[in-house]
Amino acid sequence: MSTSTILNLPDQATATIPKKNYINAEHGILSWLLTGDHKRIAMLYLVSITFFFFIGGAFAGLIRLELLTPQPDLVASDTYNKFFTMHGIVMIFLFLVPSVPATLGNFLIPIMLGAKDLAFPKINLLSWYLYLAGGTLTLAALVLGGVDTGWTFTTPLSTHYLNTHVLTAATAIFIAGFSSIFTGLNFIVTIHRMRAPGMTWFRMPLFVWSNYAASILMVLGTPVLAIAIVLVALERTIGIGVFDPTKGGDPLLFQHLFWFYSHPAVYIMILPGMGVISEVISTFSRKRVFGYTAVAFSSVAIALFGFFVWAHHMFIMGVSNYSALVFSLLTMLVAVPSAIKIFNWAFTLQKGSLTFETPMLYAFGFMGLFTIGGLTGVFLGSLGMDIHLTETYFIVAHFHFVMVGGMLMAFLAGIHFWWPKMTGRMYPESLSKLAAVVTFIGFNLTFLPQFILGYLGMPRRYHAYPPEFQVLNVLSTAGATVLGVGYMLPMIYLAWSLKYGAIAGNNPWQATGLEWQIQSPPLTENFLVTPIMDHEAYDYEWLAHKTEQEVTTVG
Amino acid sequence: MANTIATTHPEVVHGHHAHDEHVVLPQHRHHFETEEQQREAGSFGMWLFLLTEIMFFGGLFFAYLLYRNWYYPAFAAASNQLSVPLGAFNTVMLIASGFCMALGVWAAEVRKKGFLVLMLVLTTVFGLVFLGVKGIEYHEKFEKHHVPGASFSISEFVNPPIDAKTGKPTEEPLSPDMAQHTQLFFFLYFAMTGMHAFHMILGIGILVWLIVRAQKGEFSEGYVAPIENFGLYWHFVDIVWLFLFPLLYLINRHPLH
Amino acid sequence: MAEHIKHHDASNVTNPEHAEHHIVSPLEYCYVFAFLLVFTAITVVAAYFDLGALNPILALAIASTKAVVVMLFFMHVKYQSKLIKMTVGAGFFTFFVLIMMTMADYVSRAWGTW
Amino acid sequence: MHISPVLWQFLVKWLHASALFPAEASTIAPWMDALYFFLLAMTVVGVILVGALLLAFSLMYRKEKNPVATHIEGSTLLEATWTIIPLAIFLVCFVWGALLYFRIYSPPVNAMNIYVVGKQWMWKAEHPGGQHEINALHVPTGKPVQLTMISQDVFHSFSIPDFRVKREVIPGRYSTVWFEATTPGTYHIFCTQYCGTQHSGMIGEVTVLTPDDYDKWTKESTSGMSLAQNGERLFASMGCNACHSGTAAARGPNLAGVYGSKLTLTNGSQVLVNDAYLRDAILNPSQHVTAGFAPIMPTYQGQISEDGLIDLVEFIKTMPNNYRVQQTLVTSQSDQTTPAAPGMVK
Ligand code: HEA
Ligand code: HEA
Ligand code: CUA
Ligand SMILES: [Cu+2]
Repeated sequence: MSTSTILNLPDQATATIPKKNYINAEHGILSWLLTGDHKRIAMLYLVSITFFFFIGGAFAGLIRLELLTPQPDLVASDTYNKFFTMHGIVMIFLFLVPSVPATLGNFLIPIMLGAKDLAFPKINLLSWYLYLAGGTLTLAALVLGGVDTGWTFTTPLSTHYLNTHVLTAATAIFIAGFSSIFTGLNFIVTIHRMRAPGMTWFRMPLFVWSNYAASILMVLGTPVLAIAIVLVALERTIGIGVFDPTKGGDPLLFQHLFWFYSHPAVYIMILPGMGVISEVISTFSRKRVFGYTAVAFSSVAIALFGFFVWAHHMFIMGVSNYSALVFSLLTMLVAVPSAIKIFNWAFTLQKGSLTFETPMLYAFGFMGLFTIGGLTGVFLGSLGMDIHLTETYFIVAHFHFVMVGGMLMAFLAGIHFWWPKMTGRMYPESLSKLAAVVTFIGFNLTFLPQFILGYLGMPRRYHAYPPEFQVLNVLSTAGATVLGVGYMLPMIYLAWSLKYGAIAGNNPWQATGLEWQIQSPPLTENFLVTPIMDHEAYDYEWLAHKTEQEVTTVG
Repeated sequence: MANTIATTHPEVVHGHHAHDEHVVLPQHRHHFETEEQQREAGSFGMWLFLLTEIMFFGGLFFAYLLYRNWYYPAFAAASNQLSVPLGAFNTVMLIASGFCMALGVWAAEVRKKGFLVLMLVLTTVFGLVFLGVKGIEYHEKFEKHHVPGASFSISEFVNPPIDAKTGKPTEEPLSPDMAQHTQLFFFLYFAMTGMHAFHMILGIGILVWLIVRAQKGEFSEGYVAPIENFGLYWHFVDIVWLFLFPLLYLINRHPLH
Repeated sequence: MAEHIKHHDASNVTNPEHAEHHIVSPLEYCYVFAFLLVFTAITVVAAYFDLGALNPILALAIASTKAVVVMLFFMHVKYQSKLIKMTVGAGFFTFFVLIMMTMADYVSRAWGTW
Repeated sequence: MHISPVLWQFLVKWLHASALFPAEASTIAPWMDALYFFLLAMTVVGVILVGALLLAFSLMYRKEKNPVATHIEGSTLLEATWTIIPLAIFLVCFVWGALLYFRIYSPPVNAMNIYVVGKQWMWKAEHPGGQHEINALHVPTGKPVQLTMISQDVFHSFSIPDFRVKREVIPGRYSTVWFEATTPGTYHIFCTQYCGTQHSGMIGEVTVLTPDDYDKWTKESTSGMSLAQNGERLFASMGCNACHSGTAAARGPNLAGVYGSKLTLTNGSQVLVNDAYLRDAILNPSQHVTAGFAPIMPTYQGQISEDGLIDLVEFIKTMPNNYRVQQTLVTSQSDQTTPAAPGMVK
């Protein structure tokens, strides 16, 4: 074993993928489409969200291409509007919200708890079908001619002034919303009810904690989005007037309802990613996460406070100035738990024994970029500053830093980290390191200029812009190209590794989680014997002890 | 762990031994350790689902609260168009239906099959009566042009009918701009009661299915989870109505002169 | 039911979120039923008296009482584990956050620009 | 800015020249920029801190150097440190931001008022003197300007980045923003709220003139009728003067001098009469019945455009007495040019 890696693979000459595992337990396409196995559903999700990521990415590419020049030359303005709307809807509702929970969460949570499956396997499968229905409808909206509301569906624009396929897209989001409600519900019940003997709350991996927090948000927030969408649909079809100022309705009411969901939704997006980072950082520094309880509780605190700050998206939109004050103050409070997490992760490294495999590189990327993204969120939460920055590219940069620089990096970290567990094979290490670095560089090139553009005043959702902004836009487009390459690479080499990757063995990272103590890929029922948890999470001494015993018994 | 009935559950044939220590009823899903764990998971899941329902109706309740405060006279006048006797009758119907449902749960728990079926049937009947009355009320709104939309008419609020006995209008007349806002009330009325009725229709569908299964004796052998969980749902729908009734029918009612 | 309680699973008992299954007696249900009917009558009658600002308060108070009773008995919350009680609490808490914080905006809008 | 003007000027000018920074063309801009630099410093410090921790630990504790990890449970002291310090910094951001927000959204009393109507996809500015502009706005330096804005259709947002001001333009409701321009020149106006197909075409230019040039401009571009005069014409043609005649027997309240006063309504509440109130009272009269009057006024919802409403509001605002109203009743020749009411801007 080299000193710069903890990777510990079995002897490739003799190693084989276990004969019986969840992938080959049953055969035929139907055995996948009707499966109740959380691991198979996770794989179904993985394939579908990857598909939608590239759809969303293609729109991002088209957006950046149009913005290469100040003139509106590539497409007509309503087409451009459809681009960013579809980009936002697809990326948020069909990619980022389900990304970590529905793939990694689905796969890992039961195993991490020592359970055989999620509490409701059929509902889990139903979630996926709902997701697929939502996705199909979104594609239908796209094929039929697209929508141009923006992902925020602002009324009365969306209800009275646009004649694109708003209803189709709204229905799609409504359905996809129920998919995420059911995922959240399933997780909460599983975490409360299905823990193995000895698996107390404070022995759970932090990944489970953060998914738990995100699930609470899904269950309590999403229905409000659903009702807001129903009202938009009714307003559009029969003109009921709740959001129509000419009939005495208040258009801002929609925004209250929308952001009541959509602010917590940003934490739905980031929290599971934070869980991934906890696992990765701990494993590659061979140490328990610094301040385990603080990290666990900060997840819950984010979820709780996340419900109190939604109106920071409406600071200049006509909410009362008094309530803007309150929401601004609360926004500052919600930023603190994230800071706690970042510092705890940083101090996990202290006195560790660090190695820098690909997941760790992505995790480092996450920490740096999320810090920038989060702190620029504080700009926006600061009332006076928000006046100048709102609805400019500064916001675009802020949320891409947290969502792409933060969450997408975390997702990739997680995919690489658990790839050997999910497939039984390793990804190619040097190529993946290259991809991580390319992504990081491309990302910064794309989105750092946008902060400057934003302060200069370039409004978002602009199809054409004054010529003095061109240089920075060209930089951004160039970055997006690099970024695109950075995202294509994993696609290719991960697919390659399915057949040619090195055989990983049970525990290539020598990690402590229960998921690493079983074969890769796991059996359909995960555990032959219900495990009994008798140690803390991230107990590397326990692991060393266990390995020692195994060696003695086997040898 | 005294019990050692070996399992013959079809899904666990690939012989692992985790199950051997537990009773395994046919409805026991293999991934639960015990049947009790399964039951508790089920009811907890149901409760979480009801949470989402609270938030779903919450949006509507908020819209109601807001516009009622903004357009109080319109809401009062429009609310007076609803029939309190019908509303009260329906409230009683729903409470009765909920009562039968609760007894049904009890019947399942103490394994009285006949009584269970009877109670489920009664629950359904009361529910259907409720929906029937709702239908009558909707129909009346339709006749009076109180359904929001193109055919909505405010004439009754601007020029209320004259009471033959007193010679005075039965209602305070509203000015036309305020009268327009009655439409918001009626929209919220239809949205809220409609959403509620939709939940009831779903519920009655499930009830019919449960009756068929109860008739086969599926729930009188100790496996009561479906009945219990459906009961939770049904009572939740009742609770929504317990708020809708005063909010829509009563709260704006001023004593008629 | 009674039968499987004696096969209590050790691993599950350690779970503090677990509560014994309680069967509510039909008599109790009858009391609740009567209570609900009486309160329905009260709320209808009260609506016909002009109590000023008290009218809506009373109506909502009665509705809430009825809802709580339904939850406690028909829905067995009274006999459920702490977890279920907290779940119900969380639901209403979030509901109140939605209502209160949104209403705070509308109420304070009328106070003028500053 | 008071802190070392020279250094500040140098920094800002240099940044502006390298196209990394917008011009500072209003009095509020330096205040906004000060907060911006503070937040920027916070971010830079934060990122460097996190980056330095990662880098240092990576060098010190990489596996080659530190083959065996040492177990550390955590530290309450450290937890407290990185809870309290960021919290304190964020609270500073909150207070500072809130103060700035106060400033930008509370116009000084002596500000001159310009109306802005937004609609898909253009800006219409209406000066009290009757000058109309489309996608353009002329303002003088050294004088606070308040914009009273409303949208005819969807949400728009009126933004002048070089002034660092922006405010949503809302359908059905007036919103205001103010600024005091400092440097003559032309600057961008953007619509920053997504408002449909031509959102990115809803742009314009604000031209800042010296007071003298501004005077010249107002004289050259006047349409001959002030807003109040337009309003007066509307007042007569819509028949408002029939009830609001200002006589003792009038069926509607006397409107002279009503602007800025406190009214008692039939429902007992007291309201301040401002632009928003007047507009609302025309559209939804039954909610604004002055005590002592019957709710007989019909609604004008859908009958007057937002421009018309602005004219009416401006007319009522600048009506010192009922002389003109009675004149219109007598002559019904309201469309003749009339001497401007005193107190009107130009
Ligand atoms: C994953 C998604 C995500 C996340 C996690 C966040 C996190 C945060 N966001 Fe962001 N946000 C979005 C996604 C997200 N946001 C999106 C999509 C939009 C735009 C929606 C639209 O209009 O289309 C948006 C818009 C948005 C706005 C509205 C702007 C406007 O419309 O005018 C605001 C305003 O307050 C805001 C604030 C914040 C804050 C304070 C945080 C905080 O939670 C951040 C906390 C994190 C940190 C603070 C970093 C860690 C801190 C440290 C390491 C300490 C450093 C040390 C020192 C202090 C010295 N965001
Ligand atoms: C998870 C969320 C997510 C993700 C991952 C991304 C990823 C990216 N986004 Fe996006 N973005 C949003 C969420 C996200 N975005 C949201 C919510 C909005 C707001 C929408 C609105 O205003 O309503 C937005 C808006 C938005 C804008 C502003 C548009 C505007 O306001 O006018 C821009 C502009 O640069 C942009 C760029 C990018 C880029 C370059 C990426 C890159 O990271 C993407 C890199 C990936 C690729 C490049 C894909 C690689 C694939 C290929 C290369 C295949 C190509 C195939 C074909 C061309 C057929 N995004
Ligand atoms: Cu108007 Cu954008
Ligand atoms: Cu937010």
